[in-house]
Amino acid sequence: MPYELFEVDKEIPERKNHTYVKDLADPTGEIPKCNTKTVPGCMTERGCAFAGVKGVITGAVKDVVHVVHSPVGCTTYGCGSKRYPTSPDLPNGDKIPVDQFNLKYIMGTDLKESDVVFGGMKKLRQSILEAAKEFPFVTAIYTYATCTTGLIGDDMDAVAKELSEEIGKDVIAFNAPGFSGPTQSKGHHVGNFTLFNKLVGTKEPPETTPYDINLIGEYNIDGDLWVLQKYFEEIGINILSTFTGDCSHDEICWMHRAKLSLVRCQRSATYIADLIEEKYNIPYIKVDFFGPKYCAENLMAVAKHFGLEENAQKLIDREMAKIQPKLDFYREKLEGKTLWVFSGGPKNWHLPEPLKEHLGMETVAVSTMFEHEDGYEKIKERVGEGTVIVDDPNSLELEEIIDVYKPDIILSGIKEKYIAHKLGVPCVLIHSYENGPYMGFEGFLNLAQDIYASIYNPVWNMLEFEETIEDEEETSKEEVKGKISETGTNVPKAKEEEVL
Amino acid sequence: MPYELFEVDKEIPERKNHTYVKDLADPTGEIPKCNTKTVPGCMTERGCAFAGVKGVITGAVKDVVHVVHSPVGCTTYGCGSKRYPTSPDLPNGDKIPVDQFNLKYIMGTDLKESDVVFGGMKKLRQSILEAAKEFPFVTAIYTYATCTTGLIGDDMDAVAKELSEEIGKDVIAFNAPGFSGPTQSKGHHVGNFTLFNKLVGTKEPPETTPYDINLIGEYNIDGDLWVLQKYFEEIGINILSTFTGDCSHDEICWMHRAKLSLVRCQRSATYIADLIEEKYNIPYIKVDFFGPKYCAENLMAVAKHFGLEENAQKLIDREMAKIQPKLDFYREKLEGKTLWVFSGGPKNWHLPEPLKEHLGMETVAVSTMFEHEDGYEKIKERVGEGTVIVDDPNSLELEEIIDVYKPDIILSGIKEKYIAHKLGVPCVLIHSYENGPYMGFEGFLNLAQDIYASIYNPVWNMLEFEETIEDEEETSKEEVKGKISETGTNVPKAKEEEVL
Amino acid sequence: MSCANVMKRDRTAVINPLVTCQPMGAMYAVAGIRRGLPLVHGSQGCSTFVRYSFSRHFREPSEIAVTSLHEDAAVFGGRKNLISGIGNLAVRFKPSVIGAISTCSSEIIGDDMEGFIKIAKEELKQKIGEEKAEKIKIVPISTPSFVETHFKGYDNGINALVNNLAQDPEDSNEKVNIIPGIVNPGDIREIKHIMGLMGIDGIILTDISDPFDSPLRPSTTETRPFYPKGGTTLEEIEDSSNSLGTIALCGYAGSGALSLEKKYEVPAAVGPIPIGVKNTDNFLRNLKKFTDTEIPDSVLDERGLLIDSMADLASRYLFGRKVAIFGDPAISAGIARFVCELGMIPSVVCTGVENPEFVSEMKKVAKESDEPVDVMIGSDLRALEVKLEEEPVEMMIGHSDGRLFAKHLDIPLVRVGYPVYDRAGYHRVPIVGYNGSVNLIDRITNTVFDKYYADEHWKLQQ
Amino acid sequence: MSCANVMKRDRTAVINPLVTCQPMGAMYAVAGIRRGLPLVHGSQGCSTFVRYSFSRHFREPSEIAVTSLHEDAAVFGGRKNLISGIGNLAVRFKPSVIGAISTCSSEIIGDDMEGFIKIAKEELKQKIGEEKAEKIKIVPISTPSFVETHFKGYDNGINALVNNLAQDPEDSNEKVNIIPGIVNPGDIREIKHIMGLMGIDGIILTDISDPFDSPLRPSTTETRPFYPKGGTTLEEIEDSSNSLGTIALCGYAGSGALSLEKKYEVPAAVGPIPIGVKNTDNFLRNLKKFTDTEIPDSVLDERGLLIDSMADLASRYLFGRKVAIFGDPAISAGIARFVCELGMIPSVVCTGVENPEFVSEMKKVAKESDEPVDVMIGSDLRALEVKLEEEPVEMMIGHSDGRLFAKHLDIPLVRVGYPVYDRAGYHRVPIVGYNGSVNLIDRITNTVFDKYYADEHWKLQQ
Repeated sequence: MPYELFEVDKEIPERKNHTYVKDLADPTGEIPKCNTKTVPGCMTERGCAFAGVKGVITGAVKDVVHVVHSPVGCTTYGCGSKRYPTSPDLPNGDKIPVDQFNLKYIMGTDLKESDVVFGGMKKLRQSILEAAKEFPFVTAIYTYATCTTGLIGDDMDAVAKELSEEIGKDVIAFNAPGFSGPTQSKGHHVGNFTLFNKLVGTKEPPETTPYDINLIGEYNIDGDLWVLQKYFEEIGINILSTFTGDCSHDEICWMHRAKLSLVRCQRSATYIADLIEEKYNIPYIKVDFFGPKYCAENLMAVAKHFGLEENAQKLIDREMAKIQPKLDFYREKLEGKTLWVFSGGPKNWHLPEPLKEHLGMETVAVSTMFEHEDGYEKIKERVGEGTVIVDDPNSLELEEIIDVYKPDIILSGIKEKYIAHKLGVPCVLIHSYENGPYMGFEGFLNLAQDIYASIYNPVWNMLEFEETIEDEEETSKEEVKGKISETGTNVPKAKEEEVL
Repeated sequence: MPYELFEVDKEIPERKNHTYVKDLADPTGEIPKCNTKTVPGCMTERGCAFAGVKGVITGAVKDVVHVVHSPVGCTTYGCGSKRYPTSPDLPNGDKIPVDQFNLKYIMGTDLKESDVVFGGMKKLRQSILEAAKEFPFVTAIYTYATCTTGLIGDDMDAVAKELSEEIGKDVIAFNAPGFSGPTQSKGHHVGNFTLFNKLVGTKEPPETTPYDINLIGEYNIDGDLWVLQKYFEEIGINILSTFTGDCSHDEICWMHRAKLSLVRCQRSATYIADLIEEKYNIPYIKVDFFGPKYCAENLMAVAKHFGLEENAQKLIDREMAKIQPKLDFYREKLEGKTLWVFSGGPKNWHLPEPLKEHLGMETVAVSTMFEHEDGYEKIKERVGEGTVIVDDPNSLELEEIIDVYKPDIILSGIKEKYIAHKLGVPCVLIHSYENGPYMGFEGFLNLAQDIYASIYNPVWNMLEFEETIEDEEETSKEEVKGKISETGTNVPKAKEEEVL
Repeated sequence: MSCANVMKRDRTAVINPLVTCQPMGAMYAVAGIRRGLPLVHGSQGCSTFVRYSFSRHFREPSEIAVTSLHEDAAVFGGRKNLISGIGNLAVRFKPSVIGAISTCSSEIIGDDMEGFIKIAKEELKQKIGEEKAEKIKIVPISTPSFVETHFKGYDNGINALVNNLAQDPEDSNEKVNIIPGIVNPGDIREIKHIMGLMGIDGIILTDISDPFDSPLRPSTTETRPFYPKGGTTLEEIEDSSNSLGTIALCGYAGSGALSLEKKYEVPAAVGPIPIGVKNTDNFLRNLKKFTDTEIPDSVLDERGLLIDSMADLASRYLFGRKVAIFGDPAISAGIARFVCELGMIPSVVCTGVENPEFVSEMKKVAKESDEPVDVMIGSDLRALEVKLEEEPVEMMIGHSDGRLFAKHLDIPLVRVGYPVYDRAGYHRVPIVGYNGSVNLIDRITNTVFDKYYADEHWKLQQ
Repeated sequence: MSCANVMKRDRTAVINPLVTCQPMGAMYAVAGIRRGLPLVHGSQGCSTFVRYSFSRHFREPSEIAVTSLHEDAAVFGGRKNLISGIGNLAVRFKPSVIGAISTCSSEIIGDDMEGFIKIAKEELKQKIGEEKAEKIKIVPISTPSFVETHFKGYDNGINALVNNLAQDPEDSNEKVNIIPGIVNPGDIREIKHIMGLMGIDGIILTDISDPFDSPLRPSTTETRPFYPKGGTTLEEIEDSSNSLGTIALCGYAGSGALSLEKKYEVPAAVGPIPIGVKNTDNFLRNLKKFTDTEIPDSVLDERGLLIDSMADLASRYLFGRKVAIFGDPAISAGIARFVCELGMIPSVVCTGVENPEFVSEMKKVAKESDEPVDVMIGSDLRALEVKLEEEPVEMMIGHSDGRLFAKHLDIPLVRVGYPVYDRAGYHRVPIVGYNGSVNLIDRITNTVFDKYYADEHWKLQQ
């Protein structure tokens, strides 16, 4: 009986197949049903395909302006709300004249009723021209279909092509209207294919080295990329292109010149690694830098590819030594605490093992918004016996998981955070982090610190008013006695006694 | 009947002599009784002699530390609450390492009961030594008697003398305990005499010019001094010493080397000008820089003394031209408004004429906290027929003056400001200013602006809830019609009409 | 007295909008109902983006359902999704009201929401019985995303609720209906506080104050399903036709009030939002007019505290300072009038809407200003940025979306309204009423202190 | 669990004191009485400095009379000054209570205040008749400036009022006495709000909330003489012996409560000030104990809102941050405990007093802290500055006198308590009770946002 129907789902029994409890005896094929449409009327935590492409893939690019072809709402919601910081530096040595340009601006065609009736092509054209005029320093212009423009059928590729020539810069259309595909994952897919088809191979890098890599599926959430970048630099590996954290448009154009691709987020970006391998024969390896152990193993694997093991080992030894004391502290505090990871996808399998290995925490539940079969296979591999694996859980299931599996902490997104709090359970933001970066050696300490701070937030011991307590004064006087340092550090004993 | 007894004073008829209504027919000798003790139990606005010396005279010196020989209160209250900004520059080219040192720190001997019984000399000695250690960069240490130390009779001069030698810096004791004299004016007197006796003539300036002056009685309230300094520099006159705005201890020591003294605040600082004239034959002139006219006249008088009239005239012409348009604006707004000046002393005669001359305002009442006979003579000269002149008014009289003389605005201190507001009358701070400086040409604009902003504060038209008003919507629609610009500056007419 | 220069955006594209699309406003309206659930008939982004936006502003859960439209619905229509969505939601959540909210997709597809809802109701009766099914009200709210903005969506939402739920009038309930507009929990509480002091019972249409600011008390929290404390009950909405009058605080949110006036002769008063002295005075006069209640001393004393603050602070620290105000049209116009009352100059007032109520309010405000007021309509943050680069002001007043613009311009930003996600507690502190206005003058003055008195700190010593 | 390192100032001299002398506290106490007037028996500075200090903090008038001692009094005693001062004040101002407050001068001179007051009373009877004279209570308050600090002066003031004015007990009045300590108008109002929700009537001993924050309403302002609205009535103080209990919010202000307990068997509870969760819980338990009233849901919901804010904000933004707290011992200890509840570390707590209540409170707090707490007693701002130069913290919490120190240290200052003169409205925003604690967490968190997230602003996007 690896599949279970939540009590709250008795009216929607189709949810049973999405809820699997790990049983070591099961064959590998047994995983939750996934990547299918959500039951209507659920409080799903999923987003739409537009969110997948702009929010996840392209929003991290630092030197392009985005024109959302939509009524005003999608443009508003599309404004840089992911935590994708960028540096102003471009590959040619220039600097973008606006701080965090990718987070600051968003453009939209602001479609009205008449556009819906007569079509929005003219407005799109005009808006892209205005984009080029308003932000003359951008390298390219990206434009996005949305539900409205998907339904009215505007030929955005045509406009993009025409204007690329007129403006003299790449204008790229992304056709992932909100309704396409069951989740934002569809948007990742569209983003990968569009960027590959339109860009990769179209430009050459200013210089290359024998140690050039593409770092794919790393978006620099809260500075994650910058942590890895530092490691690679030290080892002697050169990140030629990132896809797409803190990257420039041009970097994507010359991804075909790397010697190796690494795929960090394997849900959202394996597509382009495959395409590049297929077309340009550039091999890729899947990597994982969450937690010291994975980070060490994967750095070493990459280093090995380039014969740089010695450098890697030096770095790993040093970093491990640096973090060990704090790691010990957190382990002492967190050993045996239980958790539930509810991520977009891959963090379900990135996190359980390191949290167990380094902090002694037990994962009792995992769930994703948009993972596919391959991901669930990995998840299943990495969680322990009895852990529940849920695909696309909705709000009511969320309550039931808390009731039944009683996690000490939940790692999830902001939509879940506050309801968890209302039910008395701490919650750490895992899509965008609390106080990241979370990747790499020191990043894992940040994660541990945030988990520690959340579980040990004194508030959880004060949730309800207590009508009576033991005589606080008396108790504390007794207890305190032994704890107070007999002499203050800066004060002669005589003086202190005078006061006591 | 130039003397009047306020209705609220019927129980303290001795107040009659303090209240004089100007009558042109009167002989000059007729002025309010002044510089006498306040009737006990009054809500007097007066302070004490300690406030007079530390708060007014010495608190502006930038490179000395003050040790108040008192229970903790006088020290707390003595902390830089006057608006005496200072620059860090010292005459020898050094800089004080603490921003606004004179405003930041205060020291005190923190006297306890046992000190009252056994005397505070030991603590004073120890505290001064600590002052020298804590702030090694100061040029001198000033120490102050207070009620407690005045009454227990500590010989502060002896301690100061002994420690001057021990420390190798001037240690100066000021003997103006709070109870001495009827007002803070006693403290000014003590400050002048102490500084003259102990310092003037003890050091020589690094260099002198034929155009050196002492600017006496100018404390740089809100930057007043810096306005005047700019003028003098341009004219070619060198301020060798100020007494005591933004001044260094050493400047006071070489005041005997100036060619001329100017006395700005003639209540608090004529003493030292007299003493310097007497001992060193340095003449002084009394000056007044409030309001463009006085400012021009007095700059010219000083310039004339040095044969620099041409420079002065150039400056005056330029500055007058610069301020005239704004002056015209304020005059248009303020003509005919009535005011009451309640100052420490001299602003009673500084302000009525310029406010009349330049802004058309009528002074209906003046009053001071601590003016003497000579000051009241000047006041009487400069106010108009029927203006009431009150010495040391108390709170009840304040209410009655408002009721009877109905000033449109009051210029006074913070203790009076909020009660004036409660009675529905605006009030501008005139001891420490609202948004100074108020001196000189541009300073007068600041004063005018503050008076204008206070009288025209829209709040005065909304003091009470109105149960019914004329149909606001209708009225406004009508009225607005003519006022709306027919076309917005940036918008084509067609577009605007579309909206209206 | 001065004049209003009305100017529209001179670009086709919008750059950093000051508005969003209609459905968000309707979700806001439905969220204020006790056990009320918004059901968005559209793509998942249409609910998720809004839940995200609500959660980061209020730091609270926000439960919004969606019918999850996909390609098949684009081709065959969303009938199945809406009907099954309503069914699942009703059975699993047992709500009092489901607000079925349309989107661009469902409007373009041409779904007959009213028809589908009828079918859904029938199916529901089959499933859970007539009595239980009758208790769950399903209200269709048409909010095409490509028409106007979320303010209109709010207006449409409230209007739909009133039109569908208010019952035929019986005896007067001696209450006053309040339509708050898209304001914060603290604002609604302040309105209730004022009415409480006057002894007037109110029906808030609808009341997000508790749902979006609810206690963490596991012992009393309703779960399975989780519902936050509070909100307007269905019975109150039904009863709204029996009230003495309706006050819509915001100019854009008057349709529900006018419907009640037209259908049930409940007199309506629409705007201006009670920010500042005159607007709050006006609100009180409306309350008085509807209820014939005298304004008590307790309220007038609170007024007096505002007046006192204005006397003490305005002329010295604020007079003549130029301000740019942006965001919500009602709040912006209210604040613009208040800053005039403080002697400040609302040099630029910028909003993403073009509605005539706003323009007419701003003309009135401009008349009270000492200097010309630039009124930017149908505009956006980028246009405001360009404007302020050319003609700087000393302070910006608006929501958090302006934070990077304020930073770039080096103009301090006083945060108000929705959304404010980069500061804590702002949803709880009212800016309406006399008390709210005191908060606002404090916030403005302290910003001036912080920004403009740092180097001349001695000016603040007294 | 951690320990408290208690350290005293290691200098003889005080540099930038954190306290002032006793008379100020007594003036504060008397100012909270309806038509109550402080009469300082001392030099003019003794009243003027305090009026100045009150006015700049509250932005309100502060009417304090003085006997204007001069050289002659130093020689011959202040008898004439005090007697004529009382007479003039009584006749011209018709107060309900005159608090005759001694100073260093009058104490050193050795004036027999009680004796002089008897004579003054006799003279007053002659002047205005016995009946009128009896209505004006004259209370001697001994506050030698060279003993302890203004906190003791407050305690002495309240104690003298209670001892001189409380009448022999009659039937229970079913009220609870509250001695607030030197807190702000907003704090007292919050205490009254909590008691209101619990349905408990209180007698505030004494209530400066309205006198120091009164409306500007000329039509209702009492003039000739001006008296502000509100304050505790003489009758209430007289009635305080009939109350169910007395709660002194601040540890330093318990003498009046203990007097009522000793003389009239009114049970007393002294401190800790209800800042933060546990201290406010404790306050409620005291109220419950005295009145046998259940804590209503309305109060527990306000508690739940605080808990909610702490859950949402503390671990993410505040946890582990080091704080220095200075000023009032009761408020500092209360805030120290609250910051522990937030997971912050009260690394340094610095006050100018040495009283044992504070030390014992701080030991309790230190036990709840994750790291050692340095408790500086009898200390001053300069000592704090030197300490923080060596061991920096991320935030200072205290009053405005620390502003230049915070500026020099480049540590943000969260302003609380008295005096705060370089910001607007702080006297009106409570920091006590659950609501006050919410305000405090907001103020702390927003300071963190402002100071520590400016460059990494994206971390605040959600």
